[in-house]
Amino acid sequence: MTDLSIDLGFLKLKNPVIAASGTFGYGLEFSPFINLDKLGGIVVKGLYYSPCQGNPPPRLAETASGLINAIGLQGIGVERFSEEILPRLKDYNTAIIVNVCGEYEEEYVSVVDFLNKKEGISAYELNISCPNTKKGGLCPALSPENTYTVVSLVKKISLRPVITKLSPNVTDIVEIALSAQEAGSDAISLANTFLAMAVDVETRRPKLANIFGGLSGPAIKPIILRMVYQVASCVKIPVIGLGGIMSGSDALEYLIAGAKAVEVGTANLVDPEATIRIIDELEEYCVKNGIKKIEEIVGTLITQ
Amino acid sequence: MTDLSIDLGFLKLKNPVIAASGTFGYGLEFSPFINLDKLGGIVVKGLYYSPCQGNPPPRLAETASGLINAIGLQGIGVERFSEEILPRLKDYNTAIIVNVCGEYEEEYVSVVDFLNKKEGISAYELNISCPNTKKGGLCPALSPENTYTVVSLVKKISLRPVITKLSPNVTDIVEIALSAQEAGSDAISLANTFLAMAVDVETRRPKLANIFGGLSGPAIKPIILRMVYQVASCVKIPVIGLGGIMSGSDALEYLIAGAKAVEVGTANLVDPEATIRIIDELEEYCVKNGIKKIEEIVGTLITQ
Amino acid sequence: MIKDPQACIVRKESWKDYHLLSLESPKIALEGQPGQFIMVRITEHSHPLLRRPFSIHSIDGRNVEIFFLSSGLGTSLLSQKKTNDTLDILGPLGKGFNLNDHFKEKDVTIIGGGRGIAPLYFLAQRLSFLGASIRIFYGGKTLADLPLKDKLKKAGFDTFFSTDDGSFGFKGLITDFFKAELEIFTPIHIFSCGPEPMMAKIAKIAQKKKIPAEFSLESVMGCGFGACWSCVRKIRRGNKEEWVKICEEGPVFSADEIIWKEGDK
Amino acid sequence: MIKDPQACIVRKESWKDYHLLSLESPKIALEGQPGQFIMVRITEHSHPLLRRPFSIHSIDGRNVEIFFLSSGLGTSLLSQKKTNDTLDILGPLGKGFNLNDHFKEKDVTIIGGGRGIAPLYFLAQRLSFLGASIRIFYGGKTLADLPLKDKLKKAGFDTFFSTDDGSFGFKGLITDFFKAELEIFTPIHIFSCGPEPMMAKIAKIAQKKKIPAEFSLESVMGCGFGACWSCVRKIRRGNKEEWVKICEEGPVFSADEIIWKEGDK
Ligand SMILES: Cc1cc2nc3c(=O)[nH]c(=O)nc-3n(C[C@H](O)[C@H](O)[C@H](O)COP(=O)(O)OP(=O)(O)OC[C@H]3O[C@@H](n4cnc5c(N)ncnc54)[C@H](O)[C@@H]3O)c2cc1C
Ligand SMILES: Cc1cc2nc3c(=O)[nH]c(=O)nc-3n(C[C@H](O)[C@H](O)[C@H](O)COP(=O)(O)OP(=O)(O)OC[C@H]3O[C@@H](n4cnc5c(N)ncnc54)[C@H](O)[C@@H]3O)c2cc1C
Ligand SMILES: Cc1cc2nc3c(=O)[nH]c(=O)nc-3n(C[C@H](O)[C@H](O)[C@H](O)COP(=O)(O)O)c2cc1C
Ligand SMILES: Cc1cc2nc3c(=O)[nH]c(=O)nc-3n(C[C@H](O)[C@H](O)[C@H](O)COP(=O)(O)O)c2cc1C
Ligand code: FES
Ligand code: FES
Repeated sequence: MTDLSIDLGFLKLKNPVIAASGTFGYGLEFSPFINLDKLGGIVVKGLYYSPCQGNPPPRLAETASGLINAIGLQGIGVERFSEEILPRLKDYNTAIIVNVCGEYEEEYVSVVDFLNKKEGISAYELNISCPNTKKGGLCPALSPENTYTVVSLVKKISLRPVITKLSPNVTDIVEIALSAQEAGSDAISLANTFLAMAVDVETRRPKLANIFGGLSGPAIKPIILRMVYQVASCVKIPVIGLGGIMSGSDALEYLIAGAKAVEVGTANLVDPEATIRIIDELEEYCVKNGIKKIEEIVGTLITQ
Repeated sequence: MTDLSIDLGFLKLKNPVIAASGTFGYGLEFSPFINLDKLGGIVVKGLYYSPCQGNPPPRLAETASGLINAIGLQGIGVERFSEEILPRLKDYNTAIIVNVCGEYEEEYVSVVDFLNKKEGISAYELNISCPNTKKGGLCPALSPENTYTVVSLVKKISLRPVITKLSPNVTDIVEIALSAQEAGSDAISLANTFLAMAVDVETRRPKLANIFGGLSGPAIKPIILRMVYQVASCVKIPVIGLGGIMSGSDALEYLIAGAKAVEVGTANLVDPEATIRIIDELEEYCVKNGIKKIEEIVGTLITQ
Repeated sequence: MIKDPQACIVRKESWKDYHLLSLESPKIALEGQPGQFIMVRITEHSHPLLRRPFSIHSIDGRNVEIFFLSSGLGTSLLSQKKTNDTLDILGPLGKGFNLNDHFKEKDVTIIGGGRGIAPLYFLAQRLSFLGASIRIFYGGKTLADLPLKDKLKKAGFDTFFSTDDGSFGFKGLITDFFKAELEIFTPIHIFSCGPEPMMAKIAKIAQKKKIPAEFSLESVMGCGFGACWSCVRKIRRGNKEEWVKICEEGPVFSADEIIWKEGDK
Repeated sequence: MIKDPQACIVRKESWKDYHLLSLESPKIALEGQPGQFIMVRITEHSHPLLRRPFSIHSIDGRNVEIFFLSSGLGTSLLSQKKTNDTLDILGPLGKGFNLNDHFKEKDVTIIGGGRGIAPLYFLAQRLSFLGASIRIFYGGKTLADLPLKDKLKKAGFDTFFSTDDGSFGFKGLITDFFKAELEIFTPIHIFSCGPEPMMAKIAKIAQKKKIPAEFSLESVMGCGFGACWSCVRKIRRGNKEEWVKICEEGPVFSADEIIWKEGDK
């Protein structure tokens, strides 16, 4: 038997596989298909303080091995989340991480402040990197300064560990990651989606009502993997890798490149059992390769 | 009959389809397959002043709907190019564009200075955006200042129009494009490849000897298309779009988003007849939609 | 909601661009209701990435049938599958049509346009089982768009066919045919599926005549089971209008709830 | 170099993970030489994107045959193709083995490991046509890796089989078998294709015994026709070493030219 557990320092995970925000609903949507207890963790759908209506449809366009979404963070807000969802999530024995959104800097603080008082949350993931919010774009993760500001504001009041979710739409990802670390972030999740678009040549209209959306899925994996490798070699806090993970082998690429854990996004839509299958495939790989503890392979890329 | 010609101002093209640098050899490699006279233009393989050995193999890794390459600009240098290739390219009636590389700023100037004296070249494309050069990275296109420097140095001595090829690995593509425009660039080609990597989980080694390479192909189209749309709305000089174009429909997305012409890269490797097929498909579309002149559809995206 | 990774294609029928696949999937067959749908995985590889939604066209013992028009990459790949191939499917998903004893010995009308006929065959079977007296209007651009006409006739329904070009049945829009027939009879309920403009017109007629009507809507679906919020449509709920996930709360909605898209009046 | 977008699979043979496809492609069949290869498009969609290279295994009238091991995404998709499916292929590509009258009535030895046997069958046919006296060494991990053994025997070649596990023929590496046999005879030329370590060993033996030897190399190929510079290997040319495109100047090189990879000594 392989030990699949991962110690992030501030949080122990059963295994390195976490369901990514926005692709796993509030978690409960997947209980008909899989045993949620088996997951390393669940990041619930992004939450603003108040309920949010999101963008008009069409909100989704498929591209080659990818997916552009402009959901616009439609969601139920912190109050309904605490009342309707959190109590039900308590039944599951897995790390519950809340993806925290804000239209302005103080909103991140309000969300965290509100949730601080609620039980059943293991950590916050700061979504400072959504490329398609309704208001067209508070995206602090595009600059080291704004990243620093939001992360340090939240860290000041947070009673729980904070994971900062970065944007891949930047020239120098290492600089932003270092800035999140300096602001006290406990971990980094890398990355959110790429700002993208698609055109319907018959109607000559954008395929998304919002024109722009975020590209996810296998198409982006090679770029994010490169960023994870660059960042993991430079920061001291753990890096969680995500982008296009569909299989155990994809997850392994991230772990070997330096990620301590991974999140699985788009794959959940395609296959609601994806997370479980990936965990099984990780275990198989370890058994086959005589790896006793999966943490051993983190950051073991051989470059010489 | 549709008029497929495109007027870039400084250069008239028979049609908007140009073969992209590095994926079309020196042009002649494709003459067994297609009639080169039919092309809007050919950008030949990137040229340093001296011959360059490029990176060690493996130089290529396939990813989902994409391709990572780390050729490292292996090539024959300007002298052999002028002696062996240019004279043979003169037989073809299409725009010949030379992709100019440099390990340091002055090398761009030397290459252009040398080629200024040779006949049979329609324009230069400044490759200030290659993510995988041997020396690991002069990539002026990552900053507006460096972009400005290289472009204005070259413009000072160039006897031919200059197209600046930008990198997509940036936070704010519009800023870089404006800077190229300000430095006197006659056009912008957008974009080169994304810095990326892939890991072989069995050997735990990078799939490329160079670790990093440039991601091209259908996977990246949605991101570059967004950039082309953003840039075309802000600059006055023509924008040439490229990234993942495999079909007439892909090319049309770029044209509708604002590109005046397109380049076709990876598709040439998959199908040596790709450029011709794309031209045919553009014509079919125009006929079907009653478009008399293809220039009419440039930048006609309906956003309301 | 069941995931069946190995639903075997036990029967395939094709008419030019339209195809019917009968998938052996006993558990989904047991639970599926008219108006519900399944999500079909097209390939195990990454392109096309997403599953595609298809209404349950019929349930035949252990088999779930879908009927579709090959119109894009996904449906064209699906149309190339052969008998004995297996498909990975999820279902039954969504809420179906409102069926109850209320329809016994009553006149109900079903109106399908093009591939919109898909869910209506199953619906008609069930309504007929419930004792309703059924008229089916089935329209298409041309004769080739009415592949199910014989099957509907054979099943004993009262059928009304139209083609835009007059190559078969009434010449013109199915909505005009329906409107004309309404001079003669008044159903107690209308069920419909087809292009939006067609459904919008029917909704208008129904509301004018105060006939309750239900429609099966479409939208781009990322997951089909409520997780991604991509499939929303603006739906009227009392005085409020909200973006509602049609994969969960639909795809069937009543005329009062639906806000038709611009230009679909 | 010909592009044939519609080469029809006229025959298919399969042995567990090994497959043979016979493709009707008269023009390529007319020109193809032993050691040359074709590039096969796996799908018209975008994943897997690149064509895959396969040596010409044989030419049978109008048909070009390839023989391959299903070992990854592309070859596994290819193995699922059926008779009457068509494939988009480019060929013949590269430079093949050096064949001339010089081999008449002379002893030549051919050594193939695993799927490396693919180009060697065609080579043996031509050599035999040229009047050479041919010994074929064919090794694999286990019996299942020698699917062509009967075919080679039947064709009348002098055959020597080995398996690592001893399940068929000589037990051990084919190189050891070959080395042992060299006590008895000395060929005037060696041709080989297989795993790099195997070929490197053979090169060493050949150089020691001063027997000219040729090898068919592999590398990741983006295009197959010289346009992308992805397929380079370091090749010795006189005193110089250069990165050479093996799709154009190879895939066949002589022992003197090849610089074996680290660890392949
Ligand atoms: C609940 C529901 C039930 C359906 N039932 C049937 C049925 O029984 N028979 C049938 O023929 N069709 C049905 N459709 C429509 C069918 O799902 C689409 O025709 C199909 O997804 C198109 O896929 P494609 O890859 O061939 O087309 P493409 O145009 O290549 O698809 C591109 C993208 O657009 C999406 N898309 C395109 N058109 C539609 C659409 N109308 N609805 C949803 N997504 C779309 C696809 O999912 C994909 O993401 C149904 C749709 C829904 C929402
Ligand atoms: C000139 C030449 C002739 C060949 N002839 C034969 C033959 O006759 N029979 C046979 O079974 N195999 C042959 N091969 C090897 C065959 O091309 C590879 O096994 C095949 O490309 C693997 O593709 P895949 O998608 O199944 O594997 P994957 O591992 O999924 O491929 C991933 C990527 O790696 C590349 N790749 C992987 N292995 C190789 C390899 N060894 N050589 C080149 N590219 C590789 C693929 O092209 C692709 O880009 C030949 C290779 C070359 C270069
Ligand atoms: C439909 C959809 C909705 C998403 N919603 C959120 C969200 O609410 N918050 C967030 O931080 N990321 C969101 N994301 C981004 C994903 O969490 C993830 O970062 C991204 O999709 C890349 O991973 P993947 O390729 O595995 O999907 C969303 C992605 C998709 C596809
Ligand atoms: C094998 C290969 C070699 C390339 N070499 C060059 C080059 O020499 N100079 C350059 O400017 N771009 C080079 N590129 C980038 C392409 O010209 C193009 O910008 C990129 O591939 C995106 O377009 P595509 O998706 O159509 O391939 C190369 C790309 C590939 C795949
Ligand atoms: S399709 Fe995902 S929520 Fe409806
Ligand atoms: S494979 Fe492209 S140059 Fe050899």
